[in-house]
Amino acid sequence: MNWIRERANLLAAVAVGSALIVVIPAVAEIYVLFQLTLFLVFAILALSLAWVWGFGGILCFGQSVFFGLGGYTYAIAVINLGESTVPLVLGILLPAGLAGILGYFLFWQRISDVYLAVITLAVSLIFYYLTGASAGSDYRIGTALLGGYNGIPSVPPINVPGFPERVVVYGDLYVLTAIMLAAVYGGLRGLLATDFGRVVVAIRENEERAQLLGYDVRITKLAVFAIGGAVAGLSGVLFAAWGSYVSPNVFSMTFTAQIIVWVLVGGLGTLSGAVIGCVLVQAAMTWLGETKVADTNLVLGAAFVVLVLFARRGLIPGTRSLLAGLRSRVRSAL
Amino acid sequence: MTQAPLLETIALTKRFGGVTAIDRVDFRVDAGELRCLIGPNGAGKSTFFRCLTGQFRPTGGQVRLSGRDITGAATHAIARKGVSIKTQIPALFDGLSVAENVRLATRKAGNRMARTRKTEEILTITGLSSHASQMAGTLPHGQRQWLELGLVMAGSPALMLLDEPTAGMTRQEVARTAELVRSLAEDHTIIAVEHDLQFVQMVADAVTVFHQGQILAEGPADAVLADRRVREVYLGQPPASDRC
Amino acid sequence: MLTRRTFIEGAMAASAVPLVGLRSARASEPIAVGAIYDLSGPLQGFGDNQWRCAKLAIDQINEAGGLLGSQLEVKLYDAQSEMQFYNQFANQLALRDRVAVVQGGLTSSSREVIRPILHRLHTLYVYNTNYEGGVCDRNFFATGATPGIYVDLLLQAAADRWGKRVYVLAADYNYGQISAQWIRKAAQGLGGEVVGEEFFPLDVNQFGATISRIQAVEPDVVLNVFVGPAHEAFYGQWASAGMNQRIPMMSTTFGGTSEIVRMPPEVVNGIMVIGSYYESLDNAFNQAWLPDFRRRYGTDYGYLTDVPIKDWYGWTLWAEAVRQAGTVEREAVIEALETGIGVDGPGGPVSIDPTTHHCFMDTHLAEARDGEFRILQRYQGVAPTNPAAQCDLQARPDTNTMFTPDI
Amino acid sequence: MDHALVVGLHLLHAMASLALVCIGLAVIFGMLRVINFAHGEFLMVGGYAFVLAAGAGLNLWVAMLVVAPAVVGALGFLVERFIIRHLRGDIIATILATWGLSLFLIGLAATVLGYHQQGVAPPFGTIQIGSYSIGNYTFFVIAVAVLTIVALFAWLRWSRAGLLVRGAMQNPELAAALGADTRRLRSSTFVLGSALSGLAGAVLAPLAGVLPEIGATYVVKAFITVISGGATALTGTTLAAALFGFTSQAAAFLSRPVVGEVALLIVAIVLLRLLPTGITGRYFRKAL
Repeated sequence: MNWIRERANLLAAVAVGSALIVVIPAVAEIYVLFQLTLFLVFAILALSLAWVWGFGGILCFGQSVFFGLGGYTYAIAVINLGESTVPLVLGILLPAGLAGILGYFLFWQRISDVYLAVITLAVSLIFYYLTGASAGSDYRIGTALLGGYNGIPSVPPINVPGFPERVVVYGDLYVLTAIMLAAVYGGLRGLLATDFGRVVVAIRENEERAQLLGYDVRITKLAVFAIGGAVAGLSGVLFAAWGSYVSPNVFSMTFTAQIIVWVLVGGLGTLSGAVIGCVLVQAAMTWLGETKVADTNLVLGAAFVVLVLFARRGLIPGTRSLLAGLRSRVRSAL
Repeated sequence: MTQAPLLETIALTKRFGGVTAIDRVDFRVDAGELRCLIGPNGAGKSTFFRCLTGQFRPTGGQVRLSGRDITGAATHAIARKGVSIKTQIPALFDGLSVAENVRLATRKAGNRMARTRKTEEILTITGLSSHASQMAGTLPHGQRQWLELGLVMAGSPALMLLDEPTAGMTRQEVARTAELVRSLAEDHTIIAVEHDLQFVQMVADAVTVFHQGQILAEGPADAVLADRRVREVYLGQPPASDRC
Repeated sequence: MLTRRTFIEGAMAASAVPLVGLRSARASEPIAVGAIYDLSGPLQGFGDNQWRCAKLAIDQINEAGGLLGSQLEVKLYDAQSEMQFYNQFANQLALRDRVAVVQGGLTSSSREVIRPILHRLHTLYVYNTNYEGGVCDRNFFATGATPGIYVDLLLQAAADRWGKRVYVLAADYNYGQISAQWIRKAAQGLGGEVVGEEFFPLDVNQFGATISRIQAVEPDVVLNVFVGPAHEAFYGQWASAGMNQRIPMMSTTFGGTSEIVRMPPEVVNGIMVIGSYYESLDNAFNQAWLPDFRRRYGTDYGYLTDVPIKDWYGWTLWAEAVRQAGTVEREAVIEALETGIGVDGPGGPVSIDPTTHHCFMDTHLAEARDGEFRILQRYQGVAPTNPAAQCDLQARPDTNTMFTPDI
Repeated sequence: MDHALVVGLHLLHAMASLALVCIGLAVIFGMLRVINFAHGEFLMVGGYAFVLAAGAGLNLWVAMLVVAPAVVGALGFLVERFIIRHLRGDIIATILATWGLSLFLIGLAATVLGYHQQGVAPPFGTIQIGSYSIGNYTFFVIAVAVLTIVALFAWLRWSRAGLLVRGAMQNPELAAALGADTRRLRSSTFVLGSALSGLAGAVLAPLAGVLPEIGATYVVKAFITVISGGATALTGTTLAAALFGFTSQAAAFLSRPVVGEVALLIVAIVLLRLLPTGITGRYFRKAL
């Protein structure tokens, strides 16, 4: 029974994955792909928080730090180097490294939930102010002007490694992003199935018991956090490449809260929920921006309140329990 | 000079603000012993345990394991040195299955195969094989106690600390637990905190009585339980076996 | 770098040009045009009136029979004050809606997000906001003023009235930084001096330290280049310390979001500003235009100054160019605009400078007085700044860059 | 000398403003453990209530000290009754719901009130200190902050309701067992916190103006301050507000404003690293 269900889940994941990577780019128009690319970029970011918070139990209010750092690193490096391979790798490694340092700072002193949230939020805002204060020609790294609140415009796109002139844009960028999303999703799933993954979940479930069994909670959390940082960094790189710009807005409170909302809407403690929550919220915002039915804030705000009151645990867990309820009702009726 | 005891505390002290929970306790347990700690609520038994596992950082004094100072070491480091504890209220990974819970405790067993074997072995011993894929959070109380005992066993620890292993169990379950603990004592060193004096009599070689953060009496079970001061301390307390 | 850019542009041109280029304005079929404004989020205060002015221009065109016999059909997007939406919607306008022109955007970052996209996708872009200046791109036209002109005129007016020792308060923002450089240059030119200069992050709203520093320095005049709602807190704190009675205040940005009607007169009276449009202008065009605006939108819109009004000019200028070209095809419209085309409007006549793709326009010195701007002086046909003739799109039409003025 | 005095006053004012911004949150988060992301919007509503009431011709002080707290208190009552209560302390649900509420209130203000509400000028004149002048309103802000904090202390310490609130904070079950209506207690505490936010929003409005998005300027600082304060909400928040207000204003005096903002955040981070349970986690344990 269980075995079948696991197989079914795997099959479903493969089906969704191949639809994303193969079918959609074949049928969708270029501007639709362009828009979907952003959703998928954000979905990767949502996955990073879903992993760090939903599985690692780390309430991080500064996931945008790693996203933004990834974007800035990529932008600065690619403007200087003119070839995107090294910048892409740097854009993943640097955020992971920062997450490592921050993690050492946080986890080696037992800092509890809300305090951790505040510290990560504060770090994010420090980045916001510092990048914001970089207007003017004095602030440059190599040939890249930081640009203050305006950010860095005209960031070159990703290219095929070794071929700076073969750029990955529009449809190609979509496919690349979809593959990355699938890889991150599959990678995190795979990681959760290993003994390391079990320890991660065990720590979330009962930190003290895990310690009493001899697991070093600090180093495990550090690893979780660094992996989350790397994934967020990747998302940031793709974001900068997608929009050809990056600005301090990515470090702002609004953006950082948005990531939390994606994860919560989908349901904390699931990976697929983060992806679905993110795509739904972003699609709703885009739709409101196009149709202007009503003030975006008004509609979205009301929707969140209603969602919480009627599907407390988020959409995916909510749907799951709804389905389970239906199934048992059907079964008992039979 | 004989070999160092497996566990030794020297003037171990723990204060919370103005309250002294553990007051200069000198305590030793030799390898292979099964020792029971008794004493009224608030005597400092659980705090003492928490100082041993590193969950509390002692205010003063020393904890030595096989002669090596482990005072103030991190909990996981002490656990890796072979100290394992069953806590008063079973601490489990509620969102994981019974089998996963046990598997997590088998980190010392070696490779994947060995861990799987060990997991199955423990599930059999604790009689939880049929619940292997059930979520630990959905187990009834008695089985939670057994599962946690299973976690402790799975690590093959040098020293087992059992904090009220029979709390909330039926008479029958207590007898089974006593049997299990006795069989474990054959190749483990065990310190158990217990209120149930019948259980203590069933299993213990020696008993240490805690009172107001200090050791009140220590010695063979029968002798200590017959001690007048010990009876006074317990006076007014209903026998633990009737408490639930 | 060069090879890469040419490649991208080549690739884009190959896919996009035929689609966009083939669009012809057959009669009866509406002409699609694109607008992106911030109609929600922190910039809504700007965006609402920008869109009102834009819509007024479009409606007036349509009511007068449309362009080349066709009605304009505007595709409006609300960017929600978020850069990512500018990116999304600019692509959508060019690739899906295939509009003849895109107008809109407010902040420099939004412009720098849109501009390269539309350049690549060969869709004309008109930007209608005052900004720091320097954009030089054949596909791009700007109706906004740049700070070089404004600060020159303001400091001259200050020198005539109060003196030449100026204290500068600016947003820590490209616009603020570049404005501050212009101010230094202008002060030097007048034989004056910048006696203090402070930059504020966009969300700072505590100015106590600054105000007491100004009190210690006692400048002849304070010139601010504030941006955004948090900085508005300054005026209340300035007045609360009694400074509005002591040291004159000038601003290149005050008024853009109806501050004049939102803030109590006793706080803002006397602030000297500069801009191409104020509701109190008494030219004949405005006498008819403003009532028309109010008839359509009521009186609940706040107060119009030159930021939203430029959107009216932008659309009207483009329409005029289309009429002259006889087509909405991009190349022909650019050429028509480059003839130095001009229109009359509520702020006076405005015409395109073919060299920079910026505008000649009338500029007015005004003073806040009891919920209204009192016009003090008019400067006719002020030319856009173009230091050292950096930008010359007639001589070098392939330029596509943003110059930082060498001040 | 004049300069030192003026600097001192500005420092005091910065501390007082921060304390005002935080005080309502200190009650709602500190005492009820409700993470209210809409806190900034409660301040915003307070500011609008004041400005609209004053604009309608009501006496300035009635509008500021009565109407604004009453309106936001009523808003708080509705929010507690129809949202917070149903979440039963679920932190994650509360974050999402109050975040939604925050967006909703911003959208509502933007739609209904728009961006063109006329503000109110700071009343009172100025006083002259040497070559410096300072608005008397500065003193008023400091006074309101001090009085509010003192009143709240006194209420918690000496009134029966205060005792109940403290009891319920420590142990809700026990308080319920002792006959306290904890549900009503929670509701009225929430209303109190909301009303204080309303008051703060109104008092700060003449200096900060009112706009739908004004809340965003406050909410982050408020959270950082209250949480850094630690377990004992009122003492902790007061101390943290004093420390942070002082740091950021002093840094702004010595350097640029951006340094002030960053200094506040760095002090908060270092503080939480050194005292991982907040200022009052280790010291002032017996305080309120």
